[in-house]
Amino acid sequence: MIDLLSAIFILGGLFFFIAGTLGLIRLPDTLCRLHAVTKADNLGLGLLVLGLALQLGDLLLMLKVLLIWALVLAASAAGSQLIARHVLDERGDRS
Amino acid sequence: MFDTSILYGLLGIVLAGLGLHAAILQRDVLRRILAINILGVGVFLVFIANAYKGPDAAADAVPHALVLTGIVVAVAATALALALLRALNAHQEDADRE
Amino acid sequence: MTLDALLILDVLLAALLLVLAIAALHSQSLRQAIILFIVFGLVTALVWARLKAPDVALAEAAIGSGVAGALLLAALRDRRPGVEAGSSQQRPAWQVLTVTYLVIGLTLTASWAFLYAQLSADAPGLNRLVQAELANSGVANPVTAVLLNFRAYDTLLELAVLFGALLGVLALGPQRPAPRIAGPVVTHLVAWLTPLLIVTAAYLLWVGAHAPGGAFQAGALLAAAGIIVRLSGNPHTALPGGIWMRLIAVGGTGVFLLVGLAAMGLGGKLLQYPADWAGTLILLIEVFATLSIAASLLLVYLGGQPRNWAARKDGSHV
Amino acid sequence: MSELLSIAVVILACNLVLSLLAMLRQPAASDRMLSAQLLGTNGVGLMLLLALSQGQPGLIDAALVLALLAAVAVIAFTRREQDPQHD
Repeated sequence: MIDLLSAIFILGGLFFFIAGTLGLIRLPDTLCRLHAVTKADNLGLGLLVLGLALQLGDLLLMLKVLLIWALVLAASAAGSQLIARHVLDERGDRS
Repeated sequence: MFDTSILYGLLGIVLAGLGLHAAILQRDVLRRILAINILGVGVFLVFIANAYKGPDAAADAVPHALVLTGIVVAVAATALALALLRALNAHQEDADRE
Repeated sequence: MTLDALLILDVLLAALLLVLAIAALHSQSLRQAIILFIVFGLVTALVWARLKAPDVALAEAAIGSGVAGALLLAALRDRRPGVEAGSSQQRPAWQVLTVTYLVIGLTLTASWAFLYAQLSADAPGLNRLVQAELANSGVANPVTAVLLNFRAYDTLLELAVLFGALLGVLALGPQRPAPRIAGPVVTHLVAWLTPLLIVTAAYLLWVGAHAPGGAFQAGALLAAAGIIVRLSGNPHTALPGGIWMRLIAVGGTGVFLLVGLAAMGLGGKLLQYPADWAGTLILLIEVFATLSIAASLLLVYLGGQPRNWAARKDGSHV
Repeated sequence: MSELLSIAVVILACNLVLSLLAMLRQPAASDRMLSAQLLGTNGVGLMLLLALSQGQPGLIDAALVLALLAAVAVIAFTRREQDPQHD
């Protein structure tokens, strides 16, 4: 049962990772890519982390893995904001 | 796993060659420092590839310790090189002004 | 993991490293070359993980891509504007090239063949020696045992090399100008990231006795904490005063050497710890080594003497 | 389960290669930073998968360090854009 659940989570995570990469390749504009990529990727990592945490069987390790996800979430939220501002600055210079 | 050791060992040799190539041929000093770092990673790869003993056995700890030492020495050397580069740039700026 | 999957993973990782190295070396813009180099460090850490070298993977993640990346980006910032050197190459004489290639190729192939013969399963490898003596080393992680007990000479000299590099950087003059005060996003990110980095550093230092981790990884994380505080441009933060910073920086080599000499005084050889005390002594050395590595990396990141070292004449804040 | 983990490792590694190719196609610096961020997240995921599939819990710590240093790298990337203040 737990194996099935964690398999679903892991496969879901992989799906979102691939979706993020496709977004990076296909979308036309930096801000669009930013919008799609960060969301898809963090969701992908989240699902992957959940699936893997179910397999660990140790509460401390589970918490550590969840902490990693929280870290990546916060860092990429701040990072995408900074990158977006960078893009807007560049556009402002040109127009 | 012997195939794995050979694959990564060869990759290490190729990376070291690429790094050396760029370190000799690039004009820009910062690029040369980058190239020497890549050369270093190639050498580390040769060590770690040889320490690997297959998916089921524990790897050899001695090369791991050597590479750990090497990583710290590499970053120390990089930092010194970058500081020298900064001093060189400041010197050239002064020379240009005169 | 099944063997086929491992083989595919190996090929993919090798291709990634190769493409990243070529792209980083030949990228037109220097800034992008450095971004590619940082990603190269990330993939290298994955390769170490794949080759069952978790200690090296940790160090690479912290030092190779983290601190080295920050160093290179800082060096990029203090270049003169307008001097954007493309990937231009010199053309030396072909004889020089041929000789150089032959030397590097032969050296690397020979050393690889030598190591391969030495370390392949049949040879009486060093690993058996390490495993046999591990119980006497005072720690349970073989890499830490090699670094701080069996080959403690190497590590002592490595700390001395780091210290030498630090002296070289300090001799070159004052530090880089400080970055401007950051906006709220960076300030908040730094505010919660810094304590997390410090706690993780302490954890890695402690766990290094029996699992992957140790002084280098911990020192690099502490240095990263210092680097982001510096990057946030917060005017209310400063390093410890000159004399304390100097003492911390020299502490790693100093305490290591003192412990080694004390072991000699107790009847052993240099750095031959008494077996009962080995665990405690190693932890003592590692604590000071961590602080010293962090201080040295942070000082070399500043690129010269901190400003409060110069303000010594008035005796206000030393 | 180990079969699934092996497949997941291979798929994530393929994804890493694809993201790298996408990154190399885009010339702008901000796009490269975005791709580097994507590669970082991917790398953390791959490190965690390797920790489980190779049975090396120490690699979870490596993933933690990668996540922390990804945040440090984001700060280092973006702070570079501002002019240094001369003091």
